[in-house]
Amino acid sequence: MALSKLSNLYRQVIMDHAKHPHNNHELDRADHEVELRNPTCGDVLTIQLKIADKTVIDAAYTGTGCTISQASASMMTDQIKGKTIAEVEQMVLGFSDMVMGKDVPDQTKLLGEASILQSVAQFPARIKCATLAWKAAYQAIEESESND
Amino acid sequence: MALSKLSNLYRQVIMDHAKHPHNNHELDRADHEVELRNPTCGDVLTIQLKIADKTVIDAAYTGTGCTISQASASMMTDQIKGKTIAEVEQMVLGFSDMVMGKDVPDQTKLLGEASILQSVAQFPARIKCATLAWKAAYQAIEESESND
Amino acid sequence: MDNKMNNLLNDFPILQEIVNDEKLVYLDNAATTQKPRQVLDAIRNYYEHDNANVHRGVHTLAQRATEQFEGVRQKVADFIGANNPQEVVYTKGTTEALNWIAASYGRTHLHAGDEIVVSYMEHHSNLVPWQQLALQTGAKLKYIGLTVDGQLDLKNAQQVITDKTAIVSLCHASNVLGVINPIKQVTRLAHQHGAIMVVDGAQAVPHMPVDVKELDVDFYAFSGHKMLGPTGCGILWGKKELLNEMPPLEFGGEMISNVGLYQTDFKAPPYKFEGGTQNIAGVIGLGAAIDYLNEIGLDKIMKHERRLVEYVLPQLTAIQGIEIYGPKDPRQRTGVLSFNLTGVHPHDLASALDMDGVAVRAGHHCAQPLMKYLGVSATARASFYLYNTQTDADLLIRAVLDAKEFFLNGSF
Amino acid sequence: MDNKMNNLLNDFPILQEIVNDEKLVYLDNAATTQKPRQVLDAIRNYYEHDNANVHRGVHTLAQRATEQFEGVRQKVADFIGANNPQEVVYTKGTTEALNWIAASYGRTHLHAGDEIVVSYMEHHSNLVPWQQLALQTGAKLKYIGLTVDGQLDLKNAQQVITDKTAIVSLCHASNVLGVINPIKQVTRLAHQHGAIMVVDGAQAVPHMPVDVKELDVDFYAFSGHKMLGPTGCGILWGKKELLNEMPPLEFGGEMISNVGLYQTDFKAPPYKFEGGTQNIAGVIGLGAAIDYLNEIGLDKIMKHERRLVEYVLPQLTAIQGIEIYGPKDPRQRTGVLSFNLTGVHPHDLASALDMDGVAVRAGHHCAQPLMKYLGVSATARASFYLYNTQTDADLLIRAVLDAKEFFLNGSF
Ligand SMILES: Cc1ncc(COP(=O)(O)O)c(C=O)c1O
Ligand SMILES: Cc1ncc(COP(=O)(O)O)c(C=O)c1O
Repeated sequence: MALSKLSNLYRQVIMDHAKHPHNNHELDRADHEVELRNPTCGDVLTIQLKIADKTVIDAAYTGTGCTISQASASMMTDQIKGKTIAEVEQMVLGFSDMVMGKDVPDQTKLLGEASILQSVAQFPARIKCATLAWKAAYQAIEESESND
Repeated sequence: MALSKLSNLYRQVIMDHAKHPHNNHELDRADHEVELRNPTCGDVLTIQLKIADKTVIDAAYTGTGCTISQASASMMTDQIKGKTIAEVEQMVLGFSDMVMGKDVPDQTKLLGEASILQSVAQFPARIKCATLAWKAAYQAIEESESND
Repeated sequence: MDNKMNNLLNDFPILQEIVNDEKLVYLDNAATTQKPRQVLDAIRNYYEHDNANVHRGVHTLAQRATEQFEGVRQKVADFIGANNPQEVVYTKGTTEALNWIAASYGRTHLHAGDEIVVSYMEHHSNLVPWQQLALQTGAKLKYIGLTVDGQLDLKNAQQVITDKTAIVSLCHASNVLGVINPIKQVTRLAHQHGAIMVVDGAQAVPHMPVDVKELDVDFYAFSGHKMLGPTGCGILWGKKELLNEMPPLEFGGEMISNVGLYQTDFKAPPYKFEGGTQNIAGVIGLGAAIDYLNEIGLDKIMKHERRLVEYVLPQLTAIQGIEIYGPKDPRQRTGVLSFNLTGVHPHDLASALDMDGVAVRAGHHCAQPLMKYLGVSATARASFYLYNTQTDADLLIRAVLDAKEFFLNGSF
Repeated sequence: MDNKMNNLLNDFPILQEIVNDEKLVYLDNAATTQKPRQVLDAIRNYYEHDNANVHRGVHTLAQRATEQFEGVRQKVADFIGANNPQEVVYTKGTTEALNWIAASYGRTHLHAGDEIVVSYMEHHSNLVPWQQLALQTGAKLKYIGLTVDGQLDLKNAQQVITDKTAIVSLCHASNVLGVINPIKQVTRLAHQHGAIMVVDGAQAVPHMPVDVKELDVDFYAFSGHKMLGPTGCGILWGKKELLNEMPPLEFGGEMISNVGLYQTDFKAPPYKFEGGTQNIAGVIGLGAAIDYLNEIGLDKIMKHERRLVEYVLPQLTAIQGIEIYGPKDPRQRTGVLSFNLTGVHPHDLASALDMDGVAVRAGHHCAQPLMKYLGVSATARASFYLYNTQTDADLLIRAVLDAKEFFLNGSF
């Protein structure tokens, strides 16, 4: 039946992340914090980062949202830890391109597990859910750079 | 040719009134004066009345306008002279009905020569031109009554 | 469903659309409705035979266009029981109409210390304009609370509305709770305290007979696109005395009477509000929508929606984990059903339903304060209209059950 | 006329309309243009296959509608040479766009003593909003004069625009004189004095290539219905920095980011200006109109209109008693021709032309100050567009001669 198409979007890995999200807590002494809102659905997501030597040394998030935004935040916080600011910026742009359906070179290498969210490209109404966490991280990093 | 249809609107009598309008001057010592504007074309018409014993004893107009509005003002000022206020009010309402294409009982008796403007009903874009003078007269009379 | 209701499906070709390999089940009517052929034909006919700019023209097409455009004013007036077509102002929609009341009537009549009263169930379009008016004038914005089953709390209204109240503005029907508000009673209350009554009728006019004279309200706003009409065209109705004393907000075009170099005189209402070329084809389409609705009858439409709600509400309620917002009694509500399924985010639910061809909305429905009041971040919303059938209701229930199975048991 | 221009007559069924027993000759394009099948099909297609409210929806139709609606922003940006689709704000039309600039940018940036500069040839829509702004802020409204043949007097502009000038607002092309204004030069002048440049492009965008970046203007406004598009939809384009700092004017719906009980955050431009459900089908129709115009090419359209003017202007001038307003040189003007016939009121002339099926406009053309400047109470106006032919021009001339005969010699 028609719902079988749903499993294109809601892969098992995505469902697992949404049900048992990683890094879903507050950081103590975060350097940077950005709260973003998906104005369509009212969901709010707060991303916190610790940055040292132009490298993300810790990342976490809080907030409510749908399966896609939760899983995306969970995967993203996993993937950006230990990456340099420049690398994270690349990742955010690559992720954004990917969910918009564009080809991203070395996608799996760049995004790791988060590349499974490529399926969102077929569900354009959900792109904003998938990108929310990544946009917040991007803003947090921009903040960190302008503070330098 | 098509212009022959025009003569339905521009009857000879109408053309004559427009070319040689009656009462087209200022009254000295008018009791009531109303300036109205056809906002579509910018034409301005000023109606002046002398009223005594609830009777219009003199009427005149000034201003520029198209054939229809000039002829209408000319005929109207002819027709309302000597009529009581109540009669003029009847005439204005009758004239308005007539050019909107409605049946008006005793039309010729009520409106005299002005009943030739019945043809305007077939040219709805020109109704406002035909009624301008009559509306102004109506307002002048209302003024006179509220002053009592 | 009687015969006329049955045949009308043919008038809406979009209802045959295939979406994600399934036949479309369109249950997003509170957002916008579909348009019957009759409306689309009216628009096309206008453009193919009569299109011209209105009012200003001497030539035949301009005259035809003007007659049709002005004719709709009378139709609208009759449709909502208004006295006078001159009280009918064309706008872009409900939002623009409500904003104009706030920005024109509000700014010229409100003073610091005056109070504006709304409710917790208002759409942002009937809330943010009043917030802004309050910020600009120093007036105070106050909220009427809701009862536990999502009705307007009339007792609370009696406390909130006082002699300080200058404006009360309420929705006639809620776009989230589906509840129908007791406008007549609140209007009486408002008038007793010398306040004017503004009504957001966006969710009422399409679904039930409305009579502004009988309700005795002062302003009433609604949108064409939610009542089978085209987008970009709505109505601001107001009592003549009030429209007369309101300054216009958009200047230019036909709304003037005389323009000098430094000063301008405006026409009388409704024209003084209608600056610039209006949505002429939109107005003519709205006229055709009103004809269509009248042909069927608002009574029948209301009954039809109520029967669907009576049919679907118990089935939806019976699904374990479903919470439904708003009154439980179908007679107190329109065909708008907002709900949540425990453990499933409404966005995920709506995506799942979409895979079954069932179009519902998920989110805050432009009613964030209500979401906070209900203690949720979002809801799913199915909203029915005259062309929806019991089969649509069945498909909704089946799709919700499928989605529940998918998300909660992971089986598919 | 080349082949593409020839075939396009088939796209406009209304041009076959019979009016007063004669084939319609539509020469009222400055008021509104006719719509090709392609535009009407786009609107109908949208309603029959994709109609839904935009932005807010998860379901498939909402997504399709949103993509089309947002896609037109890019089309518009490309069409007028703008950098960024986010600088394209949907409005009801030119009038609303200009009013928003005055009421939002104007009211937050102007102070008593500042000066606003317009010209004597402005349409009321680019005049009354500035008058009102002047009255509200204590700013002073000043006028640039015209040369004897109806061009903007650039020498006078250099005197009128000073360091006190905060805003200069001019039409790109006049709806009465047909003259094309030297926007680039005036913009340079305005910027030298620290003023911003606003352009009313209602009569330019449909008729010539326009590039806002090259002109370097700050705001640019135009209407869809004057460029083959539907009524009720126009564009406000503005530089991003300026749009950013402007407060919105219509509150509610999708323009918000977060609504609290007493305070609201707005989205970024263009969304913060677009309160309430927009004219979605209108926007999609405008997109189709732009496609249609691009397919032919604005260069070709401009040349076509110029050839018609070169053809008809000498013939019209040759009629004794005809006075024509605006530049005599066809290269300085669009296809708008305003004229008067001594001894015949323009209303009477237009009625006579209508009897021959020739649709022209008569009146003040929403430009009363210009009428006074020209010393007339009204003019007749014939305005050409891409679908008009030499035959149309011949029929205009013949109809004018007929009317002259009728009114001045009384023979028929
Ligand atoms: C030069 C000019 N500016 C502004 C307008 C107003 O346009 P709209 O009526 O579409 O708002 C017009 C059209 O009437 C015009 O010709
Ligand atoms: C209750 C209510 N009020 C106002 C509106 C705003 O209507 P529109 O978007 O047509 O201006 C809506 C529709 O979204 C609504 O449901």
